[in-house]
Amino acid sequence: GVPAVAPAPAEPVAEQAAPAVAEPAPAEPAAVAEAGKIKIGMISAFTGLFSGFGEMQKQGAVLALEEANYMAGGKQIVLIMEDDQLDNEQAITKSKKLVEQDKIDILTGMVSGDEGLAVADYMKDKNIPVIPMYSASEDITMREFHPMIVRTTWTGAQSMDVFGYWLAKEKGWKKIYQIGEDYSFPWNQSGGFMRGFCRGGGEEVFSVWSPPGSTSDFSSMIASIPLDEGYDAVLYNGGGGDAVNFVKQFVELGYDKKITLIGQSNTFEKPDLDALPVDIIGSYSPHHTADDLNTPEWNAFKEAFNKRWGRNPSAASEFAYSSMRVILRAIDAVNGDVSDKAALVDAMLKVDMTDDPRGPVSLDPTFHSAIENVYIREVAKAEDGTLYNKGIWTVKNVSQFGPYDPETYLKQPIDGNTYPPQKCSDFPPVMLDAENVYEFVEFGK
Amino acid sequence: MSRFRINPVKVTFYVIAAIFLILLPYYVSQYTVTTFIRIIYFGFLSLSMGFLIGQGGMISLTQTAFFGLSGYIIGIFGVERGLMFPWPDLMAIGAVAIMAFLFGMIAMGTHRIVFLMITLAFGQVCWAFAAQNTTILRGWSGIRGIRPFVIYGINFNEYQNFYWASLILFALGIFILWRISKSPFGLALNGIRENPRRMAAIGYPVYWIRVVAFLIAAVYAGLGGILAAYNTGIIMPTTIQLSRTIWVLLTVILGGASFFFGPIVGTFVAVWLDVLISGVTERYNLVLGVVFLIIVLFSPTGIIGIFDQMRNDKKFNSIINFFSPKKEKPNS
Amino acid sequence: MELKYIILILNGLTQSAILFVLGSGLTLAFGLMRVVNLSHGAFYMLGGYLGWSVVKATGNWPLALLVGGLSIALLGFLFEKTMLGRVRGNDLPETLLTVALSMIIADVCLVFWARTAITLNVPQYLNPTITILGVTYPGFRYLMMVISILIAVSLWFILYKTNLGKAVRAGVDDRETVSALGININKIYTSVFMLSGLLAGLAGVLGGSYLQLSPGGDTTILTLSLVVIIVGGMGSLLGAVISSLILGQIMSFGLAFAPQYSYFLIFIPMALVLALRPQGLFGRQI
Amino acid sequence: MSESIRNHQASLEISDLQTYYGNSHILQGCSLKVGKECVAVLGRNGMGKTTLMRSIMGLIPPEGGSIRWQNIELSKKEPFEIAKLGIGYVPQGRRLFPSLSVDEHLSLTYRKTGQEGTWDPARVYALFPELANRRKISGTRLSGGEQQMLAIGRALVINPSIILLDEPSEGLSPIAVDLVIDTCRKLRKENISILLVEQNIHVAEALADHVYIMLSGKTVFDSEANKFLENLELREKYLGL
Amino acid sequence: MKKPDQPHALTITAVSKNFSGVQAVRSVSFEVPVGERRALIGPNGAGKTTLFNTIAGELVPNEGSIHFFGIDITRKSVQKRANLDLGRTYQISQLFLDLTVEENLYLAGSGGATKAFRFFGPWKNNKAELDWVQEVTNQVGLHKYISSKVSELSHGLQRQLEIGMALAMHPRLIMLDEPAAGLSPSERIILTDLIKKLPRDVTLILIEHDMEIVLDIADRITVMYHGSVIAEGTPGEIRSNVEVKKVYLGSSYV
Ligand SMILES: Nc1ncnc2c1ncn2[C@@H]1O[C@H](COP(=O)(O)OP(=O)(O)OP(=O)(O)O)[C@@H](O)[C@H]1O
Ligand SMILES: Nc1ncnc2c1ncn2[C@@H]1O[C@H](COP(=O)(O)OP(=O)(O)OP(=O)(O)O)[C@@H](O)[C@H]1O
Ligand SMILES: [Mg+2]
Ligand SMILES: [Mg+2]
Repeated sequence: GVPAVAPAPAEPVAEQAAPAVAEPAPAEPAAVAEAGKIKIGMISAFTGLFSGFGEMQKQGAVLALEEANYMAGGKQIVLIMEDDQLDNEQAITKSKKLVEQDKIDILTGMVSGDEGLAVADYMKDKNIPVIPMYSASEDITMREFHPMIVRTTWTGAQSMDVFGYWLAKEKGWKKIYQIGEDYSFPWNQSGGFMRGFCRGGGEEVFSVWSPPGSTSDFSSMIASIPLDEGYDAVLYNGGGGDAVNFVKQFVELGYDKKITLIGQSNTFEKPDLDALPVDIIGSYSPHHTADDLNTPEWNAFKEAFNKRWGRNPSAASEFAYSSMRVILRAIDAVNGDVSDKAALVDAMLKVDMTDDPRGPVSLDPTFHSAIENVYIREVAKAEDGTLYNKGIWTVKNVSQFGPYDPETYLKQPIDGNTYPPQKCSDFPPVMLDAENVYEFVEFGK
Repeated sequence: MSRFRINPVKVTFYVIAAIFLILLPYYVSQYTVTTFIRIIYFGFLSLSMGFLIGQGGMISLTQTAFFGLSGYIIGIFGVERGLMFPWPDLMAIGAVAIMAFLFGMIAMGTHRIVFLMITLAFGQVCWAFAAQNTTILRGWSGIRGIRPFVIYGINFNEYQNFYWASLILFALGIFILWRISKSPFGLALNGIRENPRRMAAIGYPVYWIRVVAFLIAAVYAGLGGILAAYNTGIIMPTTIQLSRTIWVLLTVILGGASFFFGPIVGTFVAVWLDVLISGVTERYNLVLGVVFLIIVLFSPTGIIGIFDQMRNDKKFNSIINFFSPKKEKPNS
Repeated sequence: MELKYIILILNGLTQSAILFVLGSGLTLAFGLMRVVNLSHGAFYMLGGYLGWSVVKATGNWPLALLVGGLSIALLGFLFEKTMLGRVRGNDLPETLLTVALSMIIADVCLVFWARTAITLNVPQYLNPTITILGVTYPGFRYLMMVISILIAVSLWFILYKTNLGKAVRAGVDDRETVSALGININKIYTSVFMLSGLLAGLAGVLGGSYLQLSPGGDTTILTLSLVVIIVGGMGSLLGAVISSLILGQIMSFGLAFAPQYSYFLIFIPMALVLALRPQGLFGRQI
Repeated sequence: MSESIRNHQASLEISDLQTYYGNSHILQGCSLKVGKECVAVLGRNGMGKTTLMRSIMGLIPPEGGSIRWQNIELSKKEPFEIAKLGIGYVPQGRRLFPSLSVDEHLSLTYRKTGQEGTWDPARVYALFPELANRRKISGTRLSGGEQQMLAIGRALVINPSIILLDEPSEGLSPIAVDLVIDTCRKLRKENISILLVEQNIHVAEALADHVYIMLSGKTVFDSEANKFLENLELREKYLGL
Repeated sequence: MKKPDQPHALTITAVSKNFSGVQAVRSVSFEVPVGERRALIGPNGAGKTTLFNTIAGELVPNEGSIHFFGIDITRKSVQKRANLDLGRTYQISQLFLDLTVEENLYLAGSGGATKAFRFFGPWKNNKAELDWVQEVTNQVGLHKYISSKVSELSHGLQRQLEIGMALAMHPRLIMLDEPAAGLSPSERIILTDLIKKLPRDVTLILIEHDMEIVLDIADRITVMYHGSVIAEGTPGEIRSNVEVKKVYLGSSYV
């Protein structure tokens, strides 16, 4: 079809060559607490293991702001960015700085799930709206929800439930061998996956976990995958550097020829995808974006993003862009009067997000979370030889609870490395017989 | 005796400093106060490490583990079990003391670089355990929602109250440690730093003195950990990771490990540099690194060492001598 | 099933290869010179990144290995000459200098290279798939084992067949006296630190080809290399060999049978060694 | 060291040396000469004898005055350069290396020259048989006297043209002291100059051609050795004997 | 001077010590009555210091036993022995280099299990102990250097302090390992006087190569050679012992 992915500036050096962000005023002295300005604080990991995500987040948010000319509701918007080095304690320290010194009106950002939870916990009694961007921990908008939270993006289980269901129901797979990173985001992804897979008729998701960020050589775990026990696929439940390692070694040991590899939402995400061998073409993964979305909204966004940053947008940059746009539109809606925070949150919930680049999004008024499209994608090769995530199916209007009603869902324990059970037969029945609400539409239709 | 002579300059300085610190919340922003709170709890930690290095010659890389342990105890018993003040806090100190004692028993047979290695190993084991234990310590997520208490109607959730409480604790801690360092025990510890073999030969229980010193230091780290847990509201493995330990070591050396106030000065400077530079540029790690390089090259004995050096420096002295011609100039 | 164990052992050996190159570099600086070099991990990373750029530009992997190693050796030379040398023998300032340097390097890497994980592309001719007795295993990993054996042999020669090792040990004991005996100890220190840097740089290129390079990876690498020299004994080449062999297998089998605790597992031999023989398996009594 | 240096007229000339430890002025004008002879420097504890030796070796660079060795100015040179000019040094207090074995101490500085009569480890072992069966143990595990022997041996294998001995007899048994005296005489026969600091007056008596007296960092007196040592009044005045 | 029922200050019974292959001390036995000045001489490497170390507790003998005032101390720790008032010096000075002379002597004077664990009062306030330090400083002639750092003392001055460290301990048995080494002739005279002035209830064992001092001070002399005792007797007897002359004294003492 269409060469979905324009020549990607895979050269990371070029990334820096891009016009420097007009550092939106972190240097601004605290004294400038002028009434005329609205301050948005953004916490992200600009150094450390996840700094790639932090960078993309920054680019998305800045793009949205620039499109609005740093103006909303007739007021000037100031963005103050802080680096938390992916250290939750730093995240809180930096939140304190934003709240206490900069006196921000809105807090956004956050890459990892734990980071989001930590910040949300600290912000509980601060009466300042918190808009997590890439942070996907479901409890932020579930068990630890508080009314100042608005998440226009995703939870870990949201896309994976659809994915698991699809694999079991449509592909007819019965057994999956999962290798996951041992912390909360992959647990949540795994939880969603297992629920969907079992509900769809799967039998077992056998799981092994390894510590994140420190397991450098996965070869031994790969060599231990039993090839003769009838597993339909290996699910690698991890992202970033670990995923690059895993996939490379998987291919090097020749396992790509022996068993199918699938991934979680981040495994094949850009830009890590650029470091992966071509042998993984065809691997499935789910997310809320796909690189070859061909809607006017996505194309416009992609073009603008490319123009500004010289690279293609990723999910993380789209999430940041759309979150920031919601914030700006809400400020517009309250005419720049952000003093009433409850009203501001209300306005955010009412923002029309049907024109979101990744597809129409609406917000759940009770839990302030997104209801949106999930795309099942497969890794494909563009004409220029680079890899990209090609959409194959679209599932519309997926909520963070999947097909379950919130009450039933919240009665279940939090997803972990021992819950849900590996055998579908051990599942609580309520989880298996939820009414199917997913409607699979061929991608692009 | 002349030992009790009161130095009026010093006393005035201390009084002014005390007033400045006590009244702080009235004339600076909330964030400045928060930063001071951070300086205090990291100050406890670096004081703990500095005490061992400076007085006992023991470079311990386990102190952060004690810092973290007390946070975890507060998290487990305060948040998850819902115990009330002061129980979680007392349990935290108790746990730190027990762990320090047990660990001290193992490590105190070794000296110098082997000791450094053992403590490094111990710190890493604690960290790896905290990161991989998902049942009690909650793995990478850690324990959230730690909040200060309301005691006798004083709400320590108010940052001013929390600041004053921390300040009092810190002042008390400094005073006690200062007295300890001047006491016969402190001198004995210095002796062990210099020559443990001779210390044994003149009748000192070298092993136990070191264990007790280690215990004292651990309690200081633990106190810092309690304040930190309340202040950040969260405890997690990154709190005790190696880079944090190295950072604390850095503050100690930066201030001057051989001076009592070195660790505190170092923490003060490092935290403020961090706050100020990260507000100006995204490349603050680079800038900080360069600043540290310059400080060390200029004064290997740390920031306090700069002043000490000036006092002893021949060139500097000759400038002074130039103004006070009474002193004989060395003829060279 | 047997095939699996052969692969596990081979994986262990591959791990050992990289651990050895890392650990032997650190054992020179830390064990022999007694410089608590906390920038070893950063050296590794920088070496790897430089190598990556060379591969990117020329596609020439051997050249990358050379550039990665030599440029870190040069960095080590400059750092030792201009900074460490000024506070030599003063372990605390030395430590602080290395910490500061590693902060700078980590940040510079963030500026010039990717913020995400990258790997060096190994050309096909260096990475053929080799099948021996029915075991298919990437050729590059065999190459790594060979390279590390070569390094071990050359180090053995340098340290035990020349006066260098002796002079460094003597210099650590008493720098003054050794120089009064006509030995230019400063030059020797600089060379050894360079050598240590060279090894870190080589390890970076090897590690970046076989695993990946990612921001913040330097502490993990530092920790691993510390474990190697703690187990092996500081300053002992044989110790570095044996301990990387042991640790490699533990990591490999640990990941296969108890992946969740794999990282924890590598600390167990360390704890055992420290409890029973604090100076390490082959370390000298200090 | 090469034969050429040895054949050269050995001569060390120090004039008005000024040395500081930090702020304290230790050597305050110290002058002496060593020709092809044995010169002894005597004085009570803490007078600056060791400081003089260390200044010559460049271990504490003097801040004033000059040290000339075979017409080369030493005062701005690094210790290893000074040693390489053919100056051997036996420091006070032995200062052996705990991490080197006896063998390694001797092989560290020894270079094969292939010439007859040079000092090599084997000759040192022949001189001090006590060391020969201790080759593999750490230098600092030796007995005090054996350590002193090794310190002397370590300086000999450099094959210096002048040797600075700072209390070489300390800790040696009377019989071993005799051995050291014999050795020094042998060195003198090989035309090696000796600068000797001694507290054992018998050793000084047996070896010195010329003596200097040090008092508070200054050389206050010098004379031919026998003249000084036989003069009880002078001995009383400068050495308290 | 020794009452018949009073135990010896030191009884060494068949003590042996070997280091991998080297028999440094071979079945040495002797007794030192209370108050005696005993010299221990022998050629370099004879095992004198090693014997000292087994008495002081730094080495555990492979065989034999050591009794100190009737108490078996063979397996007691160094610190316990010191607490029984056994003081010693080292052949190679073991001082606290970064501390002052005063601090060194204060530490030596106030050792002991309980005295170390005083956490509060500054040590500078303990007048009695400081006075004692002052006295020792005068005795060993270091009064000028009382507040100098030890690392700034010359070798000989450090040797003087080394002796002071043992004296400061109020020992019942004092063991000096070559106290005169490194001292100038005039300081040796002071040292001899100092030792002679020690109260007579203090027992002294002395290793020394300066025979003038040995002959001047010692009541009895024990001679070691290759780890064994080859002679024991009064100074006169030892002086004329042919074997001792051959292996130790050499030609100078004909
Ligand atoms: N590192 C130092 N710092 C300051 N002063 C020092 C230092 N080393 C020695 N001194 C002082 O310098 C003076 C001379 O010392 P030096 O060691 O040269 O004496 P010496 O004549 O060799 O004495 P000895 O016979 O005891 O060895 C002494 O008063 C000593 O206190
Ligand atoms: N730790 C050790 N390991 C191995 N050998 C040792 C050790 N300590 C001492 N020795 C050896 O034991 C022998 C006796 O040593 P010791 O120090 O007791 O001699 P000494 O009689 O004190 O001699 P000196 O008069 O030279 O001080 C020496 O040959 C020495 O090399
Ligand atoms: Mg001297
Ligand atoms: Mg001896």
